[in-house]
Amino acid sequence: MIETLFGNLAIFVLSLLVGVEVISKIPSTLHTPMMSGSNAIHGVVIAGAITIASVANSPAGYVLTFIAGVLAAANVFGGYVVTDRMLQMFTRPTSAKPETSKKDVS
Amino acid sequence: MIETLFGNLAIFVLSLLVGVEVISKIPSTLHTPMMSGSNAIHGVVIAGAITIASVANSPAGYVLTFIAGVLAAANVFGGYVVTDRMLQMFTRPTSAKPETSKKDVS
Amino acid sequence: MSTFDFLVGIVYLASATLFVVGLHMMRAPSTARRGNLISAGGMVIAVLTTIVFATVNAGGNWIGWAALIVGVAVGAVYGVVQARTVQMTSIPQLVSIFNAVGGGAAAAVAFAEFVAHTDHTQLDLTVSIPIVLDVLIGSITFAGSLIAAGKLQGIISGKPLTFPGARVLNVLVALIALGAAVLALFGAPNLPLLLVVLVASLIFGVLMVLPIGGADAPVVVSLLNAFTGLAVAMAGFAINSQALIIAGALVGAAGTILTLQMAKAMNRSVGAIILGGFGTADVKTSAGSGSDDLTNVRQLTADDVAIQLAYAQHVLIAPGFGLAAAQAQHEVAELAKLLTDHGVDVKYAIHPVAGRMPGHMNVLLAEANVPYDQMLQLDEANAAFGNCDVALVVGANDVCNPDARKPGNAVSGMPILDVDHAKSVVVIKRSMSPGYAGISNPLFTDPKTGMFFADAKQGLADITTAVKEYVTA
Amino acid sequence: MSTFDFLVGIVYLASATLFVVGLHMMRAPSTARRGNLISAGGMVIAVLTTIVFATVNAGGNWIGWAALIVGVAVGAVYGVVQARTVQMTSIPQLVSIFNAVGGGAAAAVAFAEFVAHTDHTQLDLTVSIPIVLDVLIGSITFAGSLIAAGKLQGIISGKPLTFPGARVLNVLVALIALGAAVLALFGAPNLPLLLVVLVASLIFGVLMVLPIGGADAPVVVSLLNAFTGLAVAMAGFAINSQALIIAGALVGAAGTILTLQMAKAMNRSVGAIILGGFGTADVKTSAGSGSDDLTNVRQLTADDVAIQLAYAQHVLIAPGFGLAAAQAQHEVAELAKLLTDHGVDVKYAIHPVAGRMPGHMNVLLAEANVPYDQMLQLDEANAAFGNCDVALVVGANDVCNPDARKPGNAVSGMPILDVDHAKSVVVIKRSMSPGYAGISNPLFTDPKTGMFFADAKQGLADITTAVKEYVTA
Ligand SMILES: NC(=O)c1ccc[n+]([C@@H]2O[C@H](COP(=O)([O-])OP(=O)(O)OC[C@H]3O[C@@H](n4cnc5c(N)ncnc54)[C@H](OP(=O)(O)O)[C@@H]3O)[C@@H](O)[C@H]2O)c1
Ligand SMILES: NC(=O)c1ccc[n+]([C@@H]2O[C@H](COP(=O)([O-])OP(=O)(O)OC[C@H]3O[C@@H](n4cnc5c(N)ncnc54)[C@H](OP(=O)(O)O)[C@@H]3O)[C@@H](O)[C@H]2O)c1
Repeated sequence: MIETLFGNLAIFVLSLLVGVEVISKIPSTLHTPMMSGSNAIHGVVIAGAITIASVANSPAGYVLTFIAGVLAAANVFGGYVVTDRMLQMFTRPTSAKPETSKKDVS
Repeated sequence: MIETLFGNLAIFVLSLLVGVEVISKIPSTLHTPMMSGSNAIHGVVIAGAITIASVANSPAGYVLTFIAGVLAAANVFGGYVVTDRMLQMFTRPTSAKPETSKKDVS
Repeated sequence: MSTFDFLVGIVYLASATLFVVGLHMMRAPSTARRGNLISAGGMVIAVLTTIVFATVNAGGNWIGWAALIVGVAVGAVYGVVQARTVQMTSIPQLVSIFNAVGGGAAAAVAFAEFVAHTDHTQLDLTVSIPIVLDVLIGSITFAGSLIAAGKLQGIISGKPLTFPGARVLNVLVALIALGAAVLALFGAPNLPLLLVVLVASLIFGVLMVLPIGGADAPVVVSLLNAFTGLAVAMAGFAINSQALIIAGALVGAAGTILTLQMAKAMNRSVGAIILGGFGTADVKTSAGSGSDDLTNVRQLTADDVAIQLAYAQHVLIAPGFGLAAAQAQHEVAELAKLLTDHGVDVKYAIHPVAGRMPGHMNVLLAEANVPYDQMLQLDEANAAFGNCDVALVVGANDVCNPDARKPGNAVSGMPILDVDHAKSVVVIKRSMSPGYAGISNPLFTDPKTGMFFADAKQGLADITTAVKEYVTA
Repeated sequence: MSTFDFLVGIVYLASATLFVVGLHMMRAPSTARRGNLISAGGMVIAVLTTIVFATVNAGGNWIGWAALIVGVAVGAVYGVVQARTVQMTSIPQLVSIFNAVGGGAAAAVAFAEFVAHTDHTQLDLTVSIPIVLDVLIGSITFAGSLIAAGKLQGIISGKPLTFPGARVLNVLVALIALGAAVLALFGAPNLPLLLVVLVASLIFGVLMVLPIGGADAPVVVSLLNAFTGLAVAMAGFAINSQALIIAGALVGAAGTILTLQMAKAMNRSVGAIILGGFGTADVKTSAGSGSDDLTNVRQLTADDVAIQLAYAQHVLIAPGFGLAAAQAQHEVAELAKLLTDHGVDVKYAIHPVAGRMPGHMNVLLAEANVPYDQMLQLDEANAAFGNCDVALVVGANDVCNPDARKPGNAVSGMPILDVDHAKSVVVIKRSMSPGYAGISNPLFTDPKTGMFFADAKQGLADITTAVKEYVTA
């Protein structure tokens, strides 16, 4: 029990650190798609909906499963699709000069 | 047992991700101190030396403890001191104009 | 933990790695789309693994699965349809809605977990704490994000809605939510108590966002996005799912950093935003007021502007909220294209908070097929203004207000576009009325500035027509 | 896991967070020093916690503790004395030595853990795999880093040392190490087998680094730094210490990225470096050869250079390996200061791999009290050369070779300093001999270039004297 808790806490803390580091200094050009893209990632809560579906055995459980399913699915499907739609519009430069390395990800 | 292993593996993988993200795009100005500073961090192996000291109960164990102690201490003490010595030399700009935000950490 | 659990955990780690790689790639326009797809790949893996895991460990029955499948189908269709059909100008509200549902889902998962344990005499704190926190945060973010979306959409007034005693009510509701939350941690699982937490949190979410100015809503959306991440992580603790913990914490931290960056670009503190906007500018800008002082203002016609542009070598276009409000992104791109074909060097100078959502202007221009190397960020643009013959300001105001360089006003210290460094300036807006910050702009009365009073969409179309005539003549 | 273990784990997480924050702050010169101190704070916490933990769980006796204390005292004194007294020009070899001892310590820890289990009939794979990997990697990095340090120090020849059959021997040793490693995983703990792994890995480490050119050594040091990180992480798995796992993985990943960035700045692949350098330039540069073709070369005297510098408005100094080799950092700073006081705008243009270790030139200049805002990075410098009256190249060669822009030679594609964009160029070096890449440099015969043949230290001192006379005259 306590071992599980420690593992989960360690995972939580380290994931926070990853989150902080992965975002530092993104270009403002991509603020909106970035927000939408990270929004889509928390759609992983659909995995939680699946888990509660698998153990639901009361009317309240079924209703909550249904609600969680609707909401989580809207988040995850909508989130990825709208992010992709935005990003696909960012067309590559048409001019000859190649993108400067400054703009590139390391 | 397997729970411990999973916890440790998760910690390992996430720490790798943190390591990758924290370094991406450091200015070349600081490549040498950065290398020296990360070098000092793996001096944490001195904690390992402490652990084996606490369980050593054979001549081989004592010898290995001694060796690990010497080597780890040289790494950790020397590493931090030399990094600090280098970094302290990076004097702040003397001119009036303030450091541009570009050079700053986000 | 069985070997099977172990393997599931490893796969979750793999999918988390894909999330991180995806987010990392979203830093640059050239790799961003692939990054989003990689992140989606991580999601597919996580979901499939969870299905296998849940099937193996199932303790429920087919009704639960049926409820899930129907729910997911409904949600997926709604999400995809919205995502496919939304106008680019409405992206902020849609992001906010997707964020709301995420928070709601997290709260529902925690609630279900609680319900499943009502037969226990006592819940372990390692389970009850995350459950209660999840219900609390998830409900706040659900209600708050919906209100923010309503404000962005204009359904709910963008004005900071307050009433006497609002703050007292606010504190009261918060205390009820927190008190019930603490009580719910101990003793036997008490469903009514958790319901109190739920309802009070929902009310608190509404009360928290209502007094925030509509123009501040995007920052609030970003903050609530981070909250949802935390709620999802809490759900992960409650049901012991590493996938939820990792992804939730990732988004929680990333969202927080993003929020701070946005707020910094607007020269505000997050605290100040939560405590209420500094103005109700969106309302003021709804129409030009008649009391404008037009002395010192040089007015231009579409023809004037067209000739000036056609003769220029370097033109920088600074779009602002007005361009987004008028949905004039296609018109501006058309004008730019025409000028480029005519040999003029045209680029866009995009302020991080031009418009009503950070980065939104870039999305709008991208929609109008403007390549991203023509969109200069603040630094690049300011380096280019000195060498620029005509700076064309379209529906922007605060982001190019030179008074920001002086202390003591609402935009003091905000980094601005140095439009006034250009050789000449043309401003397209409908009147002399102020922008979001509600203050006047000396740029408009600068001798080298010409004002073209028009709606952005119509005005740009007129200029394009005039340039065409001029070029073919 | 007891509550005590849990608390220890939490403290380890806190110290890991400090490591990350520290590394993060090392990104900018203004916060780097504080970052290193924060990281050291994390280290203190981790060590103290481990001491408490080990005391509580102790299974050993006072001899072990005594051995530790004596060992640590010896190591600490050695490390601190070296760190305090090392000349800045010798930093690369010292970093390499500190890296070697880290790898050695990790191997020793794993070995001790193995020895402590020799009474077991069978080791669990979750323990034996990390132990064996740790011994393998730790020994390679121990031996390899010492050889690299020797090369950097000049004790071991910088020439790629090879002999007939070297590669065969290499492969053979690697196979022995791997074979013994695999065997050591199964059955009862077998000490001789692990000794074979140890010795074979040590030999492999030597053989791996010996054939690498001395100038490539810094990249190898960086790579071995990453290896040590991994070895430490493995030690963490072996003794179940989260502190070691987190810090080791952090350094392993960070070191790998740093290595890739360095290699990229040198336009080489890490693979190519490990398989042997492309030349033995360090030897060639040891003295000017007599066969130089001096037609087309405009030679200058110290007075010529002094007058040119004193009349200039903007001067950029491009230091290279020769400046480091001559230890002329103080002389160059003195000259720059003199010129600055005389009203000349002087900055340094620093190529990422100028010299023999990335970033080393910055450390040398920092030692000579050059403020870091005067050290321009590649991009900034190249933006400034166009407006520069005199570019003063001191002991640099490859990093400003314009042939890098052409295909088909040893420096093709390497990003370079655009020294040739300056209005005039002065080069201080001892002869026409080539640099590390071993190719000639058309910059030296460019009509706008003047060559001042001298040792960097002496030449700069002569110029300073001449400028002083000129200024006071
Ligand atoms: N981007 C964000 O994330 C964000 C979030 C919150 C707040 N803000 C704030 O919003 C402001 C953004 O600056 P901004 O310069 O983009 O906008 P602004 O300062 O709000 O000014 C917009 C201007 O556009 C004009 N306009 C409105 N509708 C128009 C139409 N249909 N056609 C032509 N012109 C029209 C208005 O003048 P007329 O009425 O005379 O036409 C107004 O002066 C900043 O103060 C920023 O801090 C931004
Ligand atoms: N920094 C790194 O991490 C690193 C690592 C590995 C390889 N490298 C490689 O090393 C090269 C570095 O370029 P670089 O331009 O700095 O150096 P370089 O190309 O090696 O040239 C150095 C020049 O300095 C001159 N020199 C040597 N001793 C001198 C002294 N005492 N006084 C005055 N001049 C002296 C030499 O010419 P004379 O003999 O005529 O005086 C030589 O041509 C690049 O090819 C890079 O890829 C760098």
